[in-house]
Amino acid sequence: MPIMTMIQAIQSALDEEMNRDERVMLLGEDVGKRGGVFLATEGLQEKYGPERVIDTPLSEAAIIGAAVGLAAHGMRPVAEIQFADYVFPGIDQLFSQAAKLRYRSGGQFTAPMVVRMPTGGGVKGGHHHSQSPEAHFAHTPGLKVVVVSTPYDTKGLLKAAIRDDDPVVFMEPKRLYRAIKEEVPADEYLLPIGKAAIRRPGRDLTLVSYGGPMVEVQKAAEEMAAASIEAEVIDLRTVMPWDKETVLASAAKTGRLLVVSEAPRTASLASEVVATVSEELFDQLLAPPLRVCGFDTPYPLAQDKLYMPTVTRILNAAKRLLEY
Amino acid sequence: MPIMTMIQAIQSALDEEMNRDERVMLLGEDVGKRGGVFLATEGLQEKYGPERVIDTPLSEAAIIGAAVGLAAHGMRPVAEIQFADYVFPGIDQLFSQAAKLRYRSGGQFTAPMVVRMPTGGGVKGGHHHSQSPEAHFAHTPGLKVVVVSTPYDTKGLLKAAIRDDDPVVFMEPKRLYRAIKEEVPADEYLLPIGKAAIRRPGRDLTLVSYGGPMVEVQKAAEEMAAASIEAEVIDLRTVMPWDKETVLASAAKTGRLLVVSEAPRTASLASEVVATVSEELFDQLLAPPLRVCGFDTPYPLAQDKLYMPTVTRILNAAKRLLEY
Amino acid sequence: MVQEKIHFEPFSQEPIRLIDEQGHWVAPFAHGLPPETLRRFYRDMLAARLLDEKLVLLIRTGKTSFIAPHAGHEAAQVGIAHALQKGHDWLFPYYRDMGLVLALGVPLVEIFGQTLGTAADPAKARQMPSHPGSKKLNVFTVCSAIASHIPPATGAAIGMKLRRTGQVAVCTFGDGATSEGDWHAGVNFAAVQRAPVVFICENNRYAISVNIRQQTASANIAIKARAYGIPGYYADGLDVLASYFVVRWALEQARTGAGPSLVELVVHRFGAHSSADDDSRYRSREELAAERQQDPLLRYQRFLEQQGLWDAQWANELRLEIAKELEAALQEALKAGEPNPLEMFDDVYAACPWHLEEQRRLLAEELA
Amino acid sequence: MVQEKIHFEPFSQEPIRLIDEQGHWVAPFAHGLPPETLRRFYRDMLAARLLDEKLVLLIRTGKTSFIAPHAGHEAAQVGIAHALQKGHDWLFPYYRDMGLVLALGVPLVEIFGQTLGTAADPAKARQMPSHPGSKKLNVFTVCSAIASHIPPATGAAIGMKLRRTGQVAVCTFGDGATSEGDWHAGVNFAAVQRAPVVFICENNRYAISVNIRQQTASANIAIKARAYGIPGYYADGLDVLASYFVVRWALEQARTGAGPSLVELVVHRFGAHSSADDDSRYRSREELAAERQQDPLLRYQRFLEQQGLWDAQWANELRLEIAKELEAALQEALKAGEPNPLEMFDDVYAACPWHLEEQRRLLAEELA
Ligand SMILES: Cc1ncc(C[n+]2csc(CCOP(=O)(O)OP(=O)(O)O)c2C)c(N)n1
Ligand SMILES: Cc1ncc(C[n+]2csc(CCOP(=O)(O)OP(=O)(O)O)c2C)c(N)n1
Ligand SMILES: [Mg+2]
Ligand SMILES: [Mg+2]
Repeated sequence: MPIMTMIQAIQSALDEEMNRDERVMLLGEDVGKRGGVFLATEGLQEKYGPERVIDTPLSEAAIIGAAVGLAAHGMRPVAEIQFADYVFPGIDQLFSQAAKLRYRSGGQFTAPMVVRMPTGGGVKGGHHHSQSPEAHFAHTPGLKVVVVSTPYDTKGLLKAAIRDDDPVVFMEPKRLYRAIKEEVPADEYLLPIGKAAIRRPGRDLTLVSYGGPMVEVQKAAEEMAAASIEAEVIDLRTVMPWDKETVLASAAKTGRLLVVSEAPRTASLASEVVATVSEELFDQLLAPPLRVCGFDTPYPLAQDKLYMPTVTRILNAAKRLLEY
Repeated sequence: MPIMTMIQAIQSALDEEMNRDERVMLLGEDVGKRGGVFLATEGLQEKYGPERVIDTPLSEAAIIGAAVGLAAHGMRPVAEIQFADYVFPGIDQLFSQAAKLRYRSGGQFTAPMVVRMPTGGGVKGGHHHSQSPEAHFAHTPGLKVVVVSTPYDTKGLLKAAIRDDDPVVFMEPKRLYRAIKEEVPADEYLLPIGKAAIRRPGRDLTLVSYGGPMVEVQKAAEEMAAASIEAEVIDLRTVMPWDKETVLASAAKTGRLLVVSEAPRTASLASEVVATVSEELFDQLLAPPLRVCGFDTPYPLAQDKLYMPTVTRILNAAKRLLEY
Repeated sequence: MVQEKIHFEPFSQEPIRLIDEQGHWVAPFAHGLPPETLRRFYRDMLAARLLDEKLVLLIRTGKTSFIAPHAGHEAAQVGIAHALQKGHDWLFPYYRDMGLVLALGVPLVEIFGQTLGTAADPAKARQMPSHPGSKKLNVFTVCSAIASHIPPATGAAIGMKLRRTGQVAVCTFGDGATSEGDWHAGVNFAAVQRAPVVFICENNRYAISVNIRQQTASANIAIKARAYGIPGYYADGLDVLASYFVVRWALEQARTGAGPSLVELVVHRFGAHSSADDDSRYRSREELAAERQQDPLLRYQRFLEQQGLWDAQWANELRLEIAKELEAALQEALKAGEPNPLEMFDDVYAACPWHLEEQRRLLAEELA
Repeated sequence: MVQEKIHFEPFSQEPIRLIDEQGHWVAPFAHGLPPETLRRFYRDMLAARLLDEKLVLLIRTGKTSFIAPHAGHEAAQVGIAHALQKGHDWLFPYYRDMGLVLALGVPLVEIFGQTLGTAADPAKARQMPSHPGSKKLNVFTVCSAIASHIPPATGAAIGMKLRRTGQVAVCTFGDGATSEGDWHAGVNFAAVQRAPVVFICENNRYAISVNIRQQTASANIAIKARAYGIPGYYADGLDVLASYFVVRWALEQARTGAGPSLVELVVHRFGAHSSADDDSRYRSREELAAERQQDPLLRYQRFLEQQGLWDAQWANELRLEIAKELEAALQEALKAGEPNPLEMFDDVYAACPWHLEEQRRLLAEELA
């Protein structure tokens, strides 16, 4: 099996899907000749031509909005937003058009499209190349939201997203683009949207996370394991709809829940998971469910690493849970 | 003391502040000659002239963005977004410019501005005249977010928002614009941003809400009182920063928490309050903290009333809490 | 052949007009349209007007919650409807286009179903009145957010070009819409892609209360096309044949690969902005009265009279016939009854996820 | 008087040029500038170029994480800087404007502080390099989000008009920025308000890899002004005096109440888009080599030579002097050291709310 980075997994998924289905096409800033600023679409315009891989003008509204029209008309567009931070000039297209098209038309029109975007911090990107806006999408009915953390998942979930009949926001933690290499099948496989992965079984506490911080969460779990504390590590992978069943089963078993996310804490996905588990497992929790999140500040360049959940911060919170 | 509706309280606050401070000015769609589609700014252009009350072109980005520049240059603009649903075409101005200006400039530039918007459902507005987007704002560091529910609060908080040195999103539940009349001082008073109000003291359970659903929450509390159940009713009034102290004190006392909001449930303010209280009052809660929220669907016209938390739904949840 | 002669130059100083106020044909070419077609235009304009009156009545009697009157826009809307290939081309309309979607063939019962929010609305009564849509007729369901349908129209047109379907996307909007960023983004992208889309502004010179002079400092709307390197046609939207021929020309150009264009049809808004508006607050009754003198139906009636195609009896019969159709459709729409509240959870996604199942159950219990 | 003769017509077919490639003055008026001023322009252009080279070096040696080279834009940027009233007018720059903010007087130590993310950055090292700002000099801190500063520039200009301050807002951006919706929204609003703002496009014909032909189908950028009813000036941005005089003209017009204008300065981008870019992927080395022949410094040097204002020795001394200043400022910026991590929680709001206090404590514990 070939060894791939996340970027290669994206390329591979896009290539396979474009090859399989003529309706699949790409559009975004610099996705064509340049192959994207992270090279996720490298070589695809050469292979599939400038009609199926469109270098768009500099407008996220044009990109997302055109994808809605393309999808409604029968294509399967994959739009790229150059950085998740830049989705906001186009977010009305995502919220008012893409998310609500099926609903407002009573199912007559649909927008089967994918909006890919590099997300998260850790690359010295400052305010506008570091944000994690997934809560905005998850709070908006009509969108599905995937946040990947491994090359293998990336390929299987991106292919599934492209075939999904609903608009899917597909978030790729940019600091993981080339950080992890693993075996990824060269041939066809799909992973289900909405299913979490248990990255590590454990009985002492449950660590729920997704995307970029999975790295720190797994490091923290390893450190705990060295001290004979067995954390069960869950990677949500999809945050809307998130896999409540898997999370509840684990938290019911361990009685201790820590949710880790690098987005600002207030009204975040982490808040959602904690709120839900508190409501549903009230009697089975042995300690208060906790969150370790990004701080409620804009993303500061100077504190690029400290802003995100550190292994220390995760371990400190786990300790609080275990010693409760 | 004069009796005022919420609309009159807004007019009165704007008039007093414009009178007091030359820097205060208004801009938005139809705010001038027409006095706003809800007449919140009626008569103000006549009184203060078209330079201080600007009928803008149809662009929320122009409105919010110009307010940022006006504020940075020394004015105190109050921008009106005609419906909260229409903030999205201008949200990048709010998120990238207004919210982050102080931070990105290290405190050199600031954006002391208010963005007023009618919010919430219940007026047969369908998809785009019914939404409650406060979670998006609260999740964005740098913004303060007020959601009012009474004429008295409206005047005092709007005046405070105008004098605040940070950008404040000021949300007015449109179905309350003319639904409630109460005594509102004709003269100057300010209410602090960030402070909740205890609308009704009680010892059996804590009901936390804000904005539109305060009406249903108070009705539910009255019904409960008729059955000798004393609910403590808290109106957050400000959702960022929200008044944790008041909520924790009440929930610690009653041991039972129900948070009510008409925004979609996932990753909402209600999730935030429940998550925080679960973390901080784990041992003091007698029952799982619950949420009653808007459904995670686009806002449907046909189910205009059912979409929002009904008194029945609130009572059912309260019953679950009490019988736990 | 007539076709060969019909051709328009962009960026005229004065609006293109083919019929003058007195009903004279003032074009340098023959219209070449058969009498049935000319009379059909009249019928559709009359139906549009009577629909508008019926909607106003539904508001007055409290039977519906909202309307956006289209009286004054009929010539423009009927001209557009006939210029496109029904059911083949796509229409991306806005909320004031009830006359347009009617002329395009959206069944009256669906229109009233949507207006009344009954189960006769194919879109399940989820949006406010004045938000029609029809998959069958390629009418993209209206979205309230002004100008948000411009980039989707561009996208559909790119798809048409890519798949060589020979279709054109027609996208309508008001003058206010041209100020939105998404309008700019969508038109610009279409121009770069030479996508087959015709952008049509129904310029009634008001966006609710905001006069066009506060909306833009440009001389007119058509000239904005210069920013995108595409032709802009400035035409009299009170003249149904000017509307028809100019839009048809723009569609032909788009269909044969010449790319998008912007058409401005100058119209009047005879009513208030909507049933929630009181326009006496911002426009004088004199201005309005003067505009009402320029009724597009009257102008076209004069034209038909001069062609020997109009008489009072025919018009009266038409009027009665249409009135009957309207009433019948209204009753049918009413009969369909209220939609099932639990439908609220359908169509958020293709399949209902767990959290919506939970919420559906919660509501079902409450309603039980 | 010279002033009386200097006047530009908008919407020229060819870019306005005052100095030709050989350095000849080709304008129909005398420039009337004293030798010190002419030499000052050269100094500022040279300083801009040397700053660019220094920044490239900081990247090569891993001392900073990002730069957006401005080589090729110097004439335009220096022209702009001298056309506005420093410290009185406001500048709303974008990330490629380091030469402009330097010429405007932003201290080098602040520039390097920002570049290196040290405590010498008055903005506390919160943003990427190439994001300068200065309250003192009315330089609105750069925001990465393209075109997001256009509506704020309009707003500030409306404020200037309202308070009759006699100021003008100058807002710069690239060609790609003109496609964003916010660009359109901001320019349109300014035009309606006749606000004193000059919008300046530094058109280098690339937005990262996207060529201007994929960005817009309009003949040039200046013509987009027609959409807003304001003048659009199309000028050669490799010609420092064309840039200076055209921008000065636009500022005068704005200052005296004639409203906003759009100025297009056509420049080259000699470097890659940024230090994160590899432009050989999308533009040929031949194209680039041909552009490099048209170095704005060289053209201006030829002009000065013809005026008897340039000699190699003077230029060398200048070069050394500037290099010393650069190095001294760099060292000073380095000496300032790292900012305190707990500053992360400052400036989110005027006062720190409870949740940020909590988070600050959490981080303090972790760092302790
Ligand atoms: C994004 C957005 N902002 C504001 C509104 C509120 N609104 C509804 S109609 C309207 C005026 C539209 O005017 P115009 O485009 O000229 O169309 P007309 O109604 O005149 O036909 C406004 C401001 C909206 N629907 N969408
Ligand atoms: C809203 C937004 N979208 C995308 C980007 C990513 N991006 C940074 S620079 C750039 C190209 C800008 O080109 P142009 O405006 O021509 O300026 P230039 O860099 O050529 O000077 C892009 C797409 C961004 N910064 N902001
Ligand atoms: Mg209009
Ligand atoms: Mg450029």
